[in-house]
Amino acid sequence: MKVVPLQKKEKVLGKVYGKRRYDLPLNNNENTRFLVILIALMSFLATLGLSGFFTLGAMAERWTSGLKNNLTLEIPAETKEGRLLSAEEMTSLTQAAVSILSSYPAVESHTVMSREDIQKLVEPWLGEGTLSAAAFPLPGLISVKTKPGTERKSLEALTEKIHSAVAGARLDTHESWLRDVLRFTGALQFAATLLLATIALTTIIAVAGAVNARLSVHRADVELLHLMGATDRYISRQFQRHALLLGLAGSAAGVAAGSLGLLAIGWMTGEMDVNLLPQHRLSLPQIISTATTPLIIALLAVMAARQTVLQALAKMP
Amino acid sequence: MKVVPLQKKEKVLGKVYGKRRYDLPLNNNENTRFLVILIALMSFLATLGLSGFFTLGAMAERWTSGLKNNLTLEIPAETKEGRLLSAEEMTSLTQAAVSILSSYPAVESHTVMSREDIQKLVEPWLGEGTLSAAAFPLPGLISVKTKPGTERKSLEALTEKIHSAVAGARLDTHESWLRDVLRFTGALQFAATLLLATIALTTIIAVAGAVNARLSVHRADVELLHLMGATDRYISRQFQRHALLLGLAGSAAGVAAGSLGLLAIGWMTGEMDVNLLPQHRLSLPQIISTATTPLIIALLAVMAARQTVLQALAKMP
Amino acid sequence: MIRFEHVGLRYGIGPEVLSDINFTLAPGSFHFLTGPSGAGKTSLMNLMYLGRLPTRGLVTMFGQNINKMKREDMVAIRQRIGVVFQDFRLLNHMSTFDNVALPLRIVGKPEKEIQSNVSELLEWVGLGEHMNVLPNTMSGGQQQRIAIARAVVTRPRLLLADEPTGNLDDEIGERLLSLFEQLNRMGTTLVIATHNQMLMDKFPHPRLILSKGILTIEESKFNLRKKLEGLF
Amino acid sequence: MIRFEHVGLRYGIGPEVLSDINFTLAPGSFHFLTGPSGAGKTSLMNLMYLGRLPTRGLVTMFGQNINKMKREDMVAIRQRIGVVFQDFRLLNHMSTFDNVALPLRIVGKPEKEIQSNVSELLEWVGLGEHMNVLPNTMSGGQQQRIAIARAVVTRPRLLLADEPTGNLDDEIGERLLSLFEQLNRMGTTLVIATHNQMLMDKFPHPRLILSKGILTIEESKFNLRKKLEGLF
Ligand SMILES: Nc1ncnc2c1ncn2[C@@H]1O[C@H](COP(=O)(O)OP(=O)(O)OP(=O)(O)O)[C@@H](O)[C@H]1O
Ligand SMILES: Nc1ncnc2c1ncn2[C@@H]1O[C@H](COP(=O)(O)OP(=O)(O)OP(=O)(O)O)[C@@H](O)[C@H]1O
Ligand SMILES: [Mg+2]
Ligand SMILES: [Mg+2]
Repeated sequence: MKVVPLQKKEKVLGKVYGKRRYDLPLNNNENTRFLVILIALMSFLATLGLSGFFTLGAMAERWTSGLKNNLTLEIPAETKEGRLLSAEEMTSLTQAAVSILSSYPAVESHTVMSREDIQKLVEPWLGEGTLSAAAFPLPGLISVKTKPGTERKSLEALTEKIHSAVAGARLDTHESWLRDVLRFTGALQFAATLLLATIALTTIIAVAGAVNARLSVHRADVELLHLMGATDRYISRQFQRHALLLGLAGSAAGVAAGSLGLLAIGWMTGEMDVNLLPQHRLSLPQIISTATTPLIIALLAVMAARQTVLQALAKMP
Repeated sequence: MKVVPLQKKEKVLGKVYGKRRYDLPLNNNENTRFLVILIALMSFLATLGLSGFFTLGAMAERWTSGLKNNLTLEIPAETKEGRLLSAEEMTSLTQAAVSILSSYPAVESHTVMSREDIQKLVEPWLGEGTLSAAAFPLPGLISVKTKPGTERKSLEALTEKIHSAVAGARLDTHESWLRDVLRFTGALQFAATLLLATIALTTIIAVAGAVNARLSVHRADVELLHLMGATDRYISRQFQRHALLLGLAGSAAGVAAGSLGLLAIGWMTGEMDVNLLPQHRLSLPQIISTATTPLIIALLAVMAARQTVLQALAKMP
Repeated sequence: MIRFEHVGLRYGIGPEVLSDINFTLAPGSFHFLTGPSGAGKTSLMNLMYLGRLPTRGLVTMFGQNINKMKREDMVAIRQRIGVVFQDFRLLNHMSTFDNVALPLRIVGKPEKEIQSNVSELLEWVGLGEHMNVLPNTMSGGQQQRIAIARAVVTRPRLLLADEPTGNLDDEIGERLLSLFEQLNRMGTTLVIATHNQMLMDKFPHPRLILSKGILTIEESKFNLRKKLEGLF
Repeated sequence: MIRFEHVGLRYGIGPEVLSDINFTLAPGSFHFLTGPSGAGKTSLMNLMYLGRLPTRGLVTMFGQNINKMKREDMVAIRQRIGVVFQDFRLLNHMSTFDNVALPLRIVGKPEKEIQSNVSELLEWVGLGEHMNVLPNTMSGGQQQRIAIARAVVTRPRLLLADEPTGNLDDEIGERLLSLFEQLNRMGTTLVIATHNQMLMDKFPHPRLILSKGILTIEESKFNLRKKLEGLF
């Protein structure tokens, strides 16, 4: 990573933020470099962490959205005793189930699956065209879509209703699969959150630490300025400007590097089947939060600096 | 996080490492605290990152181990023209395929799947007992296990051989699914590696930065000791001891916190189905690398300190 | 200008360094401050430039009671005081010129005025050739002269100099004392802490003598001699 | 003991501060080093305590050629030299006692010996009550006395003191000079840089006079007077 040439940037930003040079040797110290790199590394991690967080959210959403409000109602092709049902019997049972579904308020829509639909469903497991020709009995499958926010209780009531009308019918809510996926992505998101929190903490501590170090190194000089009649604002402004520049330079570099890292990861996973990763990887909140990271970090830095300096000055009469 | 009381620890470790107190005010500076916290945070992240890396590796291993050397050979139940094959025809085709497989060197074992096996395969999609009763024709499925390290070329040759003997046979290598899973976990592992590298870099930079800062703050004092006739070893030893204590204290705290974090994540995912996460979450390499993290970080710190100090001293006559 | 009434000072929980100091300095006066090492000269100066507040007693500066003053008003007072610190306190990262220019920049003087004023003053103290040099590459005496230049560049109403000639040979020492005299004639009140008996003897200024926390004022022997001469 | 032959020194790309310095100091000798401010007294001392290497010429210390010396041997030589720096250079984070004890600790003296030696010396320079105090809470003169105590505590073979009385009143100044004389009588070679004419006049030691980068040696007027007295 290239270290941002601070001195030069300062000239530019100095014009914007206040034209005077430093009375304290804040800018030409070796430490500055380390702090900038540190902030850059943290911003880099923050970018990755943020992206990971959002991607995991989208993944969970995608994996479960297909299942969440979808049920499958299955009408077996044989009785409990093993007798095959005739086509007419199947049709009447299906009709009964459909009429219950149609009148049930929590059901948004339902579709009786055709032979072809079922064929598609088992294709990955049994191979193409397996069932197409033979006229053998298949279970009746009805795909059911419930209204968003439907409660488990309501589903249980539905199950009972159908059971009493259609013996042996099964309502598959995909629950165990859903639970697993949500737990898994939830754990990953928790890790990402931990990462982000750690990064924020590290940044604040690094900046506060650096300002504190500067201040203790230059305490005598700060006191001298104070004794010469410099106002508190005059002195703290110098530290604030310093912190602003460090924060901006470091975090901009870090976020840039982080975005490159994301591109690399994206490229690695880019040709993957869309089954696993969501397609829209840059959501609006993600873009906004990534773009504002440097600003937030710079702001944190400035506030830490201001607070530290004013506190120290307040101790002098 | 509680900051480790350095002064006290120093008394203990001072006895081990060398009994004299510091000639330079390395221990009672405010910065020390910040550096310890920083190292702790980095070790915390390193613990999580390491664990993530290993877990992902185990996950990929587990997800793919079942598929990697397994093929499925499918013999369709009907001809291209749609004519159903008789049971005899199926048997002879199966026999032909089996004899090829038996003589092929890359094939370790093969099993002709029974009706019940196939039933189990489609169960999650079509429901229990769907196919059990009806005596309708099913495709012939042969599960094939190849020797580890079998090349793609050899598989292609096998495919051709079977094609020529059994018209319409299909050899499913599960490749697309495998590729997806490996890409996905590979991308995550890449992210974890990035994280670990960033952490290592951050730690080195933070320590080198801190030692540099100390040194520039105390340059006059170091020069004074030098002029009084102190040897280079005498001076650098003080910085090394300081770095060792900081590194150990910080990273021990960080790894402890990281382990707690892992426990929390483990607890969150603990009740999950074993399908997604591997069961043996603490592998030996993981335990070793986690336990040695503090030592490595402390060593890094000591070396950074030593190098920095001796370099500065070499400039004085 | 300066008025101390029953002023006492102690550092932390230590003994009283100054106890019951009473004196008044008229505007435009010139005093030496002397006394044995450790008597409290620097401490007394510290009170005068508002570096510390007394632990007891009343300090009046420029007619205002320090104890009741607001923080902002102290800034204004400090800007009217020039100080030569015993240990110089130069900023080692900026040039001699910038060090001397600093008090002017703090009060926001135009850069043009600063350029000419500072250059002229540095020539005068014999550092014209060292303007762009960092203080820590200068000799002890040169640094002391920078410190003096920085203290007088604002033409302060009050000038406090702590041992300003400790590192200077007698010739330069006298030269700088004459600069102080000149400032005094233009209205600056001066207090100069020194151990240098010879120096004090050359100037007809009264002495504040500090000993065991108590201050006494003594007319200069120079003056006494003149008075005696007038008598006979 | 010390021998300079055609020694020159320049800082960075600046002008030569010292040019063609030639002198020899015999073991056990006592010299004052004087000259105007900025003449190079501190720089010359810097060469003598191996703080810098000359840019040209030959320096021989304790019979060894500095230019050809190994790093380890320099350490041994430095341990035999005591230095009073013009700006004291005390360690502000440790007590007066520890500051003075430091050179003894560096050479690994037993702690018991250190305790008694340091305490006694501090009593002698009038800082017995300030042993456990940090230097930056002390007056200028007190700090200077700590610096002197630290320089003499090892009974060095060579003692270099740069303006050791700049912050001291005449009484304490003379007291310390007598300490130096005592060391000298016990075999220590001394070089004392000072501007203080009065002080030099009181002691019968030759003077190294530095001016424009050149060193000349002048017998003390004190000695001359004695010689003259002897003549007539
Ligand atoms: N910051 C401080 N904290 C505690 N004690 C202090 C502090 N500054 C000075 N003292 C003590 O106050 C006393 C007076 O010190 P001060 O510096 O005022 O003396 P001084 O008259 O200027 O002496 P000198 O002539 O040696 O400079 C000394 O005993 C010193 O130890
Ligand atoms: N570190 C340095 N870098 C560059 N120039 C220096 C350095 N130290 C001293 N000088 C220059 O060398 C010259 C001699 O300085 P030095 O300190 O030796 O004089 P001095 O005789 O001790 O003066 P004083 O009596 O004022 O202490 C001065 O002009 C000074 O600017
Ligand atoms: Mg003083
Ligand atoms: Mg000097």
